[in-house]
Amino acid sequence: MEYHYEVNGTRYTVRVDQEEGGHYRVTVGERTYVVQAERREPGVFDLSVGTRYLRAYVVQTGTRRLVALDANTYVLERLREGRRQRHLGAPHAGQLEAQMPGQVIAVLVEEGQEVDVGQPLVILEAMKMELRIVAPRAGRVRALRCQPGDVVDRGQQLVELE
Amino acid sequence: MEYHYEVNGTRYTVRVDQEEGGHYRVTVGERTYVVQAERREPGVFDLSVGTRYLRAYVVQTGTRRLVALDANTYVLERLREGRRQRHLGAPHAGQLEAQMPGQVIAVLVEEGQEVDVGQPLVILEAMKMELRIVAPRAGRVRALRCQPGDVVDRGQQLVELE
Amino acid sequence: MFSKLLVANRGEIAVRIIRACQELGIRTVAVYSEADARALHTLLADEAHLIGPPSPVESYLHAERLIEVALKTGCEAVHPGYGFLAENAAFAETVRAAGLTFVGPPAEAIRLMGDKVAARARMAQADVPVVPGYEGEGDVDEFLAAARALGYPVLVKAAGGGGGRGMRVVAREADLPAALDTARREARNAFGSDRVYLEKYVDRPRHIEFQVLADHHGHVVHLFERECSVQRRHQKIIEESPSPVLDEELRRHMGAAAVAAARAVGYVNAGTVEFLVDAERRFYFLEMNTRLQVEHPVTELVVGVDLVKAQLAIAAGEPLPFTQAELSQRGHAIECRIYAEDPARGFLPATGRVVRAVEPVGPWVRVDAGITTGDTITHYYDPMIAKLIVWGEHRDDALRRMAWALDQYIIMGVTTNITFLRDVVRHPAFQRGDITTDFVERYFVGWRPPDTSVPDEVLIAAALAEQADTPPAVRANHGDSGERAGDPFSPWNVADGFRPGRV
Amino acid sequence: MFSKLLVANRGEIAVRIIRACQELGIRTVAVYSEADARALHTLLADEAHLIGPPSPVESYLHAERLIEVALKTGCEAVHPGYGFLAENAAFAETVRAAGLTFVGPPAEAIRLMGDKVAARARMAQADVPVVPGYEGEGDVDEFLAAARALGYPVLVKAAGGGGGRGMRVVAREADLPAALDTARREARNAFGSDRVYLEKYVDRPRHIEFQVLADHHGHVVHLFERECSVQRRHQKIIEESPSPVLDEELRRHMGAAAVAAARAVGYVNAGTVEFLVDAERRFYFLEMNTRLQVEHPVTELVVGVDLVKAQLAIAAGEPLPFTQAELSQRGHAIECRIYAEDPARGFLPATGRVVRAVEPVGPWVRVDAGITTGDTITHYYDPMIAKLIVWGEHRDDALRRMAWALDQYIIMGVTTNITFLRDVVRHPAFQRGDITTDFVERYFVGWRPPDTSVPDEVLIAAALAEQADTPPAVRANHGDSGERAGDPFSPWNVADGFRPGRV
Repeated sequence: MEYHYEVNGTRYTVRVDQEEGGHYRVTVGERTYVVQAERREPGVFDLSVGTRYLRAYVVQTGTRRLVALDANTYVLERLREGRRQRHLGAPHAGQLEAQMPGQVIAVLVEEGQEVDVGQPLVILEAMKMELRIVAPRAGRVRALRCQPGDVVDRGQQLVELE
Repeated sequence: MEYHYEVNGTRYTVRVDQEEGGHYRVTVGERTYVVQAERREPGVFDLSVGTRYLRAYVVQTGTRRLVALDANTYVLERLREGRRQRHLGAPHAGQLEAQMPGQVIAVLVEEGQEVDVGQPLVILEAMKMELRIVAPRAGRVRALRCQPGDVVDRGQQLVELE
Repeated sequence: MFSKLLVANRGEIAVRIIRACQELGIRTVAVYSEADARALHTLLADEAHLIGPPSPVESYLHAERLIEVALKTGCEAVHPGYGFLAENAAFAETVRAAGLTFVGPPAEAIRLMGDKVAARARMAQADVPVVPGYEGEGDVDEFLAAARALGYPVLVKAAGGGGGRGMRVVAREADLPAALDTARREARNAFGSDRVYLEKYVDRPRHIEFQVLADHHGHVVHLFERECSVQRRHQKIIEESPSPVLDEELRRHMGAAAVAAARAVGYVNAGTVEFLVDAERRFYFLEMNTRLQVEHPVTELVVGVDLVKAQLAIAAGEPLPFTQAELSQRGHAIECRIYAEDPARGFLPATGRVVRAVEPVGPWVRVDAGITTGDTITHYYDPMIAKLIVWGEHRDDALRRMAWALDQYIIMGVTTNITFLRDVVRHPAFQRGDITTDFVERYFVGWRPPDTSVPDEVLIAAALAEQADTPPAVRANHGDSGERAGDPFSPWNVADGFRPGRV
Repeated sequence: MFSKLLVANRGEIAVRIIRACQELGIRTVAVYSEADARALHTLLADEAHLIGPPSPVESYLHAERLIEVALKTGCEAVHPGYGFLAENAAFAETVRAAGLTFVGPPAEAIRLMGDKVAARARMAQADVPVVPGYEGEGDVDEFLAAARALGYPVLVKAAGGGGGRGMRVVAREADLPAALDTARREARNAFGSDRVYLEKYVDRPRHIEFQVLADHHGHVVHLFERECSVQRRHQKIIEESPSPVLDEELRRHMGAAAVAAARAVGYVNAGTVEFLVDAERRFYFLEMNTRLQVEHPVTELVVGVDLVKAQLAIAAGEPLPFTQAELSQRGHAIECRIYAEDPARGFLPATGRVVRAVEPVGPWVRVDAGITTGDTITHYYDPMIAKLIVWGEHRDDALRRMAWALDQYIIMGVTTNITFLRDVVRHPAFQRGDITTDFVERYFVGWRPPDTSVPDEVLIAAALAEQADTPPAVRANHGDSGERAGDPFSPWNVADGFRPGRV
């Protein structure tokens, strides 16, 4: 079978063939490996690739694959054959979104207000941490997307500037 | 749903009903419990029964259920509704079977030979351990079921006495 | 000893306290907020009681509710852990007023040490060195005069403060009036009091603290120092003992000062006296933490005393089982705090579900974890996942062991500081012990995780996992041999016997 | 220090050695038999090489093959662990002849200590007390005369023996000739030599051993004692340090005797001198184990020395980093060996797959495991699963911690001795420290696991597990709400979000 993954914009194709004797022939790009594999418990795989024996942890959620190997965790996106996954857009530029999950403790501006570059707009708090959302440029507040007391997620837009 | 288990010859019926709000009403015999449950990872269940919070480990192999709770492991046999599971027969009496898995290092008798009670018949060895299989009564060896070098399992019959 | 105790906390410290109680045969009652149902501490305790919504104010800070649970369940004592109500004098009083034992110091000692100005004065009386400063209640001119006498830079601090809140470094006289205003406003908002004071600014100090234990019979001992200079945003991330900088003489002087500080406030139970040590190896009282510290394990491993059990014994009225002369340091211990946070983005806390945690295991490696596989980290509480503590025969040995342990630690599902810590413990300045409180800003500004390309083995593992997790029927349609269709194990069983490539 | 080392062993001790090497930056080569593919030690090492079929003679005892792998992979040293080839003088010689460093004593010391008669003679020369006996090569009449002089009961022992093989207690003169015959036959079969000797039988002795370390520069120290009296079938199951019976004076005398014993045979590296201590607190040299012991961790925790690292440093030619005066005991450590065996059936070894292992975790709890979740225990090797070691401030503290840790330890899929150990550590005689080598036979004959009825919670867990593991489609057919059909997680994922009763 062939599997397709994308990591940081690079696409990889992995071909797996089961051989006589139970081992696998796995091709990654141009490189071919003979691999022995055992599933220890769900999500835990012991592999041997040559004289190296490895334990890999794999978590599958939707099309995301988390793989931990040698204590580094890698995030892969599984692509379905023939159709590319949609790319997630780049995060919104500027300081107008929550950079951490937390609670809005103060909104310092009003809709329609003119603001200067660097002017604090919203104060966000999580345990023992405060973060000021400041205007990345001068402009007018088109809309406020939060109010004091709101619990917001990372990446959530809090203020719209014109 | 109803589930049926057998443990040490006793049969239990457990009825599970999912209630509004996501918790369960579980009836064991005449006793009914309100239970919250969460699967931590496959085979690991966190339960709350009243003010007690418990972690149970469950392994299912075929109709066998291993459940570890408070560091004791229980072995349950799941019964299908309506039909009783067949009972495994009692292990063969006497000393004529391997009491541990190991290797036969010596067979001290021959087929047809008369033996006295207590006479050693077979010597079995596992790492650093030796075990003598002795005649539980006087009699004649009807058949030898092993020979030196054989690897045998616990419970495997080694000698037949008339 | 008590027969039943309420643990008024959550996370790893609740777990730590419950375990100590279990060994001593003390039954435990855990409390939890709605965000913590099924947290580790609720599982380990004999009973667990819901105390309110996730917000700390409505749960772990809700003193009346905690005491209500303690009384209802027949507890005799309350252990506050650290954080939350641990340094709240009123809580200690309320607990005692309810007829319960508070596992901690007298309310008076908590209150006095919580007032930084009063504490400075009491310490000076007891001949414990304090940073030169000005605690007057005068007007701006008097502050200006005092600052001039001290010499710039000076530090403006809140009397009721701690943790860096309401603190300002002022380098020039012209900036002082504005700094006083800002600090007063911040202090009023944060602590309800706008009292501020001045201190001479100690440049690039070391943060070294002494653990003390005091019983109800007048015995006070110290259990030597912890070096806590590696900090980010005034929060410690790596602690060790002994300090690489103390010699026997300085250690003796500072230890004696710590004991004097505790005696001066009538201290009982476990506490920590924090000092600043400057480049000339002069030391100054900074503050006293009137509770168990996060970093208590490094002392435990080096001195060989279980501090939680010691707290319980002291609270139960037992005398200390050792004298100062019987205590000694052996080897070297280091602690790294494992946080759900992103060091490449200003150490912003991260949240999410830990889908798998694999802790390092080995001789002299200790993991005090509050979060394990399947737990969710919310924004309501401190994002600490665990404390990783190692002991070694000497500092180099401990450093190697810590590097090894960090290399084994796997947390999947949330961003952590583990990769960052790996780089810190291998940094030449850290290896030399050349650490001051500006260590992180000095050497790790702009730190980014190493740009790891994806090893082929990762892709192989991902692909084989798809293979293993595809039901045989489906795999058969894709050319798979389908041999495993008769597998007697269901696919989600542990020990499911999937071993296609078994040698 | 070496840059690459072959670990000529398997199981927990191979894991222990590999971890020590990793901390020191030594690359490791593991070897494995066909039964051990994917064993923990193969995963941890930098490389793993198959050396043969499961039978030890064809794999872990196959000296030539091991040396071949070491040379092929560029190793500089070989660590033999314990068991297998660890006390094989010829192996030590072959390793050295191949230009490799053997991490252990000189072949001469191994050979001399392996000959019990020669060892007794050498010890007597060095003024190390030995049990009165007769090592002559005379005929039966001389043995009879010697036994009469010693007084009955006497012990007939094989000169080349160990571990109780070829050993006979003889209570009456009439039984001696037959016992000599049997012992000679057994000894010939087991050790290839029929030489036997007599010893005065010491009734209900304690088994107390001293750890020694000796370097290549003439320094020899001891690291105090281990009490190993709790045994079944001559194999230790619980060890502790300090011994509850030694006082400072006896400890000093025995320690000096252990050092003298090591010096008398030109010993280098780690070794253990075993003594018997009788009811009158007289001690006698029993034998010397010329290798690392299974129970080395109790010494490590009490003395604060990493014995595996010490072995490597000594083998690399480094001098000992401490003197006798710098070593001391702190607190108390206990080890329990966790075996796959059935204590209710004569401790018969058990085999099978460990479908889940959950090790206890907590401060001062150490688990040196060779077997974890998913591993199979075969009859080819010793059925030890792990060593559970705890440290405490004093013996009572350590006992409580051990009881706690045993109560947490879960092994599913094979029968273990954990339930038995729980009863042993709680037994009043063990709690008092009243332990002699007949402890198990004396108090635990006919032991049966407590007859536990099935708590309702067990049935509830089993039923909910069926519920969770039934695919939604099937459950819908049985009246289940089928709500989870849209679950984005496949059912065998970790963190699959199954939380039907989440508060």
